[in-house]
Amino acid sequence: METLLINILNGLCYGMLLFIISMGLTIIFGVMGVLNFAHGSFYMLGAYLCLWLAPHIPGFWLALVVAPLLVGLLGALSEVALLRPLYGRDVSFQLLLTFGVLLILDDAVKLIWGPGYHSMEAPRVLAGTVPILGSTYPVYSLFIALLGPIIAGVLWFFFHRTAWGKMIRAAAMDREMASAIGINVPLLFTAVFFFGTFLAGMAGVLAAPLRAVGPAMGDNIIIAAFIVVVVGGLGSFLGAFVGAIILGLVEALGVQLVPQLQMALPYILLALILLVRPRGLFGRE
Amino acid sequence: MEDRTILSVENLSKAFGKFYAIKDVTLQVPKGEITALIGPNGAGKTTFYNVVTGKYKPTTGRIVFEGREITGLPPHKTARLGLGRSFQITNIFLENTVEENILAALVAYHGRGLSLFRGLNAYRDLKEEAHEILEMLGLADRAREVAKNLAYGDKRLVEIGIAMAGHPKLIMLDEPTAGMTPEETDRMVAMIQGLFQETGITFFLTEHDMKVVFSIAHRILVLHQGSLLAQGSPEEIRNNPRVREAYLGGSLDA
Amino acid sequence: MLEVKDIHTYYGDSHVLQGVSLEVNRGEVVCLLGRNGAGKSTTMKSIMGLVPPRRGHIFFMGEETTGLPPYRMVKRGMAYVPEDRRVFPHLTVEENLEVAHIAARREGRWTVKGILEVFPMLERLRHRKGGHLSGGEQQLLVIARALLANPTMLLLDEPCEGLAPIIVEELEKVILEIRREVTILLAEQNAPFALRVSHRGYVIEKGRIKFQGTREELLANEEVQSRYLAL
Amino acid sequence: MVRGARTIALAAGILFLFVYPRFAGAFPVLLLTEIVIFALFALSFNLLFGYTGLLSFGHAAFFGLGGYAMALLVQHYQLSMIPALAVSMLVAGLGAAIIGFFCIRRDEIYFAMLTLGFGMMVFTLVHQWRSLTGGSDGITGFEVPLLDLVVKKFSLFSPWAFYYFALVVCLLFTLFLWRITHSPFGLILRSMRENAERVSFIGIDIKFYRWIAFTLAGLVAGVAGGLFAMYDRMASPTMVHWTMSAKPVLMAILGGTRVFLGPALGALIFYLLEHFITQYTQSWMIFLGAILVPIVIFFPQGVLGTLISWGRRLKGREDHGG
Repeated sequence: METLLINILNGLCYGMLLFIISMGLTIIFGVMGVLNFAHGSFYMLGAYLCLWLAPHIPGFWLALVVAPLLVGLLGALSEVALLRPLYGRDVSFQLLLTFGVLLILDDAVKLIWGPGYHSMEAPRVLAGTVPILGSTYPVYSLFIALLGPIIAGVLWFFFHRTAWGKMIRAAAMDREMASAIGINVPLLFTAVFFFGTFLAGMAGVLAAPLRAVGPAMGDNIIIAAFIVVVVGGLGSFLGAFVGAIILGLVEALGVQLVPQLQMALPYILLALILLVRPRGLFGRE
Repeated sequence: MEDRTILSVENLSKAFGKFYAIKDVTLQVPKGEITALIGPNGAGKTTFYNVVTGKYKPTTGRIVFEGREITGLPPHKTARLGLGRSFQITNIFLENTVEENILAALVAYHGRGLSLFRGLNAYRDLKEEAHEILEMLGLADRAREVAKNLAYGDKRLVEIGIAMAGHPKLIMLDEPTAGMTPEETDRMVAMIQGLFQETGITFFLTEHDMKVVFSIAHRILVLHQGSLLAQGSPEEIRNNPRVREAYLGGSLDA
Repeated sequence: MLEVKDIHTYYGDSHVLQGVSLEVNRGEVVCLLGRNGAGKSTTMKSIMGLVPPRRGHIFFMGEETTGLPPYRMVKRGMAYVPEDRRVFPHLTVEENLEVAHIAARREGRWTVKGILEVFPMLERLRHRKGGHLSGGEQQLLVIARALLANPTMLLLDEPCEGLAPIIVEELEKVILEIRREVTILLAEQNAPFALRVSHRGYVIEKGRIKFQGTREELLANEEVQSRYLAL
Repeated sequence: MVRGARTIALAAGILFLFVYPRFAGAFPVLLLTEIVIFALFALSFNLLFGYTGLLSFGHAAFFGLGGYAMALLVQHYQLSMIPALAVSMLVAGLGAAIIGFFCIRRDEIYFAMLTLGFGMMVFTLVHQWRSLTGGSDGITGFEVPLLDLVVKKFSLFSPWAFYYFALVVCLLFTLFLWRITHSPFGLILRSMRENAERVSFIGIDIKFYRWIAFTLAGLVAGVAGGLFAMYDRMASPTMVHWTMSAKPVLMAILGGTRVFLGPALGALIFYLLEHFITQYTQSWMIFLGAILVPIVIFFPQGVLGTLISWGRRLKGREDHGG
C-alpha cells in the first residue's frame, strides 16, 4: 500500500517533468508544425547548465531562471539560423535538421562535461524527506509534483488571457491568416521556439537534482515526450497535461506491478491509444 | 423503372456535429443520361459526392447503385463497382507523369496492382489503352510530362482521364469546368458530350456555369441548404419559381 | 491610394497572374470581377503580400510595397478578408476580434467594444467559438476583424460566396456603411451584388485584366456581361 | 545525356565494388561491407518512405529480427548461410506483416509514432527475454556458417569472402527492390505517395497495399539485419533500438528519397563521414551534425536528387544553347 502511494507520487513527479518538456514540444509543433527532435537535448542542456551555474551564481533558484533563458536563447538562435531556410520544405527535412542539432548538442555536452554522470543536491529548502504513511518521501519530488499544476495554471493563463498567448494560438490555427491580421509571424516563430526550448531547459533544471545528469538523458526523455504529445493529441494543452500524468503513472506503477514489461509499457500505451483514438486523447481532426 | 435507374438515393442525410450538410435527400439518377446537380456554394453538393462514393459514411439513408446497396462502402469498393468520380479541386498525381496518372487507374481497373515482378513497360496493353485515353483527351503529346507542369485546364482533363480509365458505369464529375477560361470550358463541354455519345456512360455532374448545365444536362436536380429543392428537365427547372427565387436569381436570363 | 502595375504571380510553375494592373483611389469601392480561377484571389493575395508577385510593382499610399509580408501591410493600413473566411476556429468571437486589434496596433475609430456595438449579432455570439458560427456569422466576424486594424483600405475577397440571399443583403448594407470610411477593393463572382456596391470595376480573365470601366459602363457592355460574367 | 551519364556512373560504381576490394586491406573491406549492408537497409526503408510516403520510425525492428533470427539459427541449428538468411528474412517479414497490420491504419506522424512504438516493443522483447536473446549482452560467440552452394562449400570467414557474399546478396535484393518500384505495384505505391485518397477512388484498397509494401520492406530489412549480425559476429539490442531506426531515415534523406539509389549513396556518405571524422576526433557526432545541417539546407532533394536535378538543368541549358 505504501509502495503504491510512493509510486503514485513518483509517477506524478515524473509526469510533471514530462508535462513541462512536452508542453514546449507541443507548442512548437502546434504553431510551427516542426517536430523538434532536439528538444530532449535542450532539456539535457538545461540540466547541465544548472549543474554548472548553481555554484557560480550562486544557487539553484537563480539557475532556474538563468539556465532556461540561456537554453531558450540558443533555441531561438538555431531557429533563426537553421530552421528558417526550411519552412515550406518537406517536414522530413526539419526532422533531419533538428536531429542534426541533437547530435551536435549531445556530443558538445560530452566534450564539455565529459561522458560520465553527475548528480546534484536539491536546494537546501527542499532537501530532506517528509514522512508519508509510515515511510518517507523526498521533499523535492513532492515539490515538483506540486509545481507541475502551478506551471500548468500559469501556462493556461498565458495562453488564454494574455495578448501574446492568444496570438500564438491564432497563429497555430492559421499561420497565413495570422500574418494577414498583422501578426509578425517570423518573430512569433522565433518567440515560440524560444519559449518552447525555455520550457525544455526549465524542465532540465528541475530534473537536475532528481535524476542523474548525463549525456543520454535527452535521448531518453525525447521519446517519452513524443509519446506524451501524441497520446494527448498533437498541439493540445490539455492533452500534454493529461498525457504526461498518464505516462508518468504508467511508468511508475509499471515498475511495481509488471516489472518485466515496464520498459515496453509507454509504447504499448502509445500504440493502444493511437489505434483506438487516431488523433490522441484530445487531438482535433 | 428499376432497370432505368442506375443510382438511387433514399432519405440520405449527413451531419457534421449538429450541422446537416445533407438533409433527407431522395433522388434517382436514370441510366444513359446526363444529370446535373446544381445549387449555390455550400448547398452540400460535394458532401453528396463524398457520401455516395464512400468517403463519408451517411448519417442516415440508403444508397443503391445498379440494384445493389452500397451505403457506407469505402471508396475503393464503390470504384470497383463502377462508380467513377472526378474532384472539384484538381486531384491528380502531380509528381508522376501524365501517362502514369492514367496508367495507375488502368492498373487498378485491370487488377494488375499486385503484379510486383514485371516491369510496367512490359504491359503493352495498358500502355496502349492509356495512349488511347490520352488521345481522346487531346493530351497524347504530353504523356511524358510531369503532371504538375501542365496548364490548369489540362490538369482538369487528366482528372477526367483518371476517372474514365476506371471504366465506370456512372461517372460523377464535380464541377468539371471550375476555374476554366471560356475556351477551356467549351473544350471540356465538347469533351463530355463526345465521351457521352461515344461510350454511353451515365454522367452525373455538378456545375456552376448555368450555360454549361442547360446545354448538356438532360435532367437537373437542385440542392439548396442540404435538401433537394426541385428536380426535372432543364425546361421545368428554368421555369420553377422556387428555384429562381432561392438560387438562380437573374442568372437564367442569358 | 493603391496602384498595381503589371504584376506577374506564380504558384509554383503555373503563371497565374500575367500582367495585372489596376488602380484604386481614396474613397472608392472598386470591384474585380471574374470567374472561379480567373485570378481574383491571387490578385488580392499578391497585393496583401501572401503570394508575392515575381514581377511588377505594387504601390500603396504612395510607397512601393511589392513583396512586403502581410503583417507589414497591415501596419501600413491594409486589411484583408480572405475568400474562405478563415476565422480562428478555436478562438471565441471576442478573442478573434481582440487578437486582430492587438496584432495590428493601429489606433482609430474601431475598438473591440465599439465593433460589438455596431454588429449586434456578434455581441450576442461573443463567447461562441469561431468554428461554431454559421457561414454568414463568420463572414461578419471576419469583416469586423479586418476593421479592427483600423485600415485605410480593405481587400474583400468574395464575401458573398456560399451565403444565403438574406445574408448577402445584410452584407450589402455593411459594405455600404463602411465604404464611407474605408477604401475597398472587392473581388466577386456575383456581379450583380458587386456592381450594386461599387463605383468602378475591372474584369479579370485568365490572369489578365480584360476590361475596366465605371459601374455604368460595365452594366451597359453586353459583350463583357455574356462573355466574362455569365450574367 | 543525363541518362547516359547515369549508366556510366552506375557501371563504374559496380565495377569499383567488385574490383577495388581485391586490392584493398582488411579495414576498407570491412568498412565497405558495412556500407553495402546499410545501403540495403536504407533502400528497404525507402520503399516505404520515398515510394509510399510513409515515414517508418521503427524499421530497425525488422533489421533486428533478421539479425537475431540469423544468430539463433546459426548458434542453435548450425544452418548454413543461405538457408539461415532465408529463414531470417521470413522471420523479419512475418514480424513486419504482424506489426504492419496495425501501423498502416494511420498515416503521417501517427504512422511514424506507431512504428516507433511497435519497434520499441520489439526492442523491449529482445532486451528482456534473456534466456533466448541474452538480454543487453546480445548473442555472440557463433561461427560464421559456410556458404553451401551444393557443388562446393565456401568459408566466409575472411573479410573478403564475406564482403563478396554480402555484396552479391545486397545487389540481388537491390535489384528486387528496383523491380518492385518499377512494376505496376510500384506505380500504385508512388501514386499513393502523391495522393493516397485519389488512389482509393480508382479502386485500390490503400491499406492493403501499404501493408504489402510494409511487409516487403521488413523482409528486405531482415536480410540486411541477418547479414549485419554475421558481419558483426553479434546480434545485440542496439540493432533494434530507435536510434538504429533513425539511421536509414538519415541516410535516405541525406542521399535523396525520390531517387532509387539515393539512400544507398546516403549510406556511403554517412559511413565515409564517420570514418574520416573518427580518425581525428572521438566526438564524431558533433561533426556529423555540423555537416548534416548544411546538407539539409543546401541539398533540398538530398545529395543524389539534387545532383541529378543540377544535371538536368545543365542539360536543359545545353539544349537551349545548341
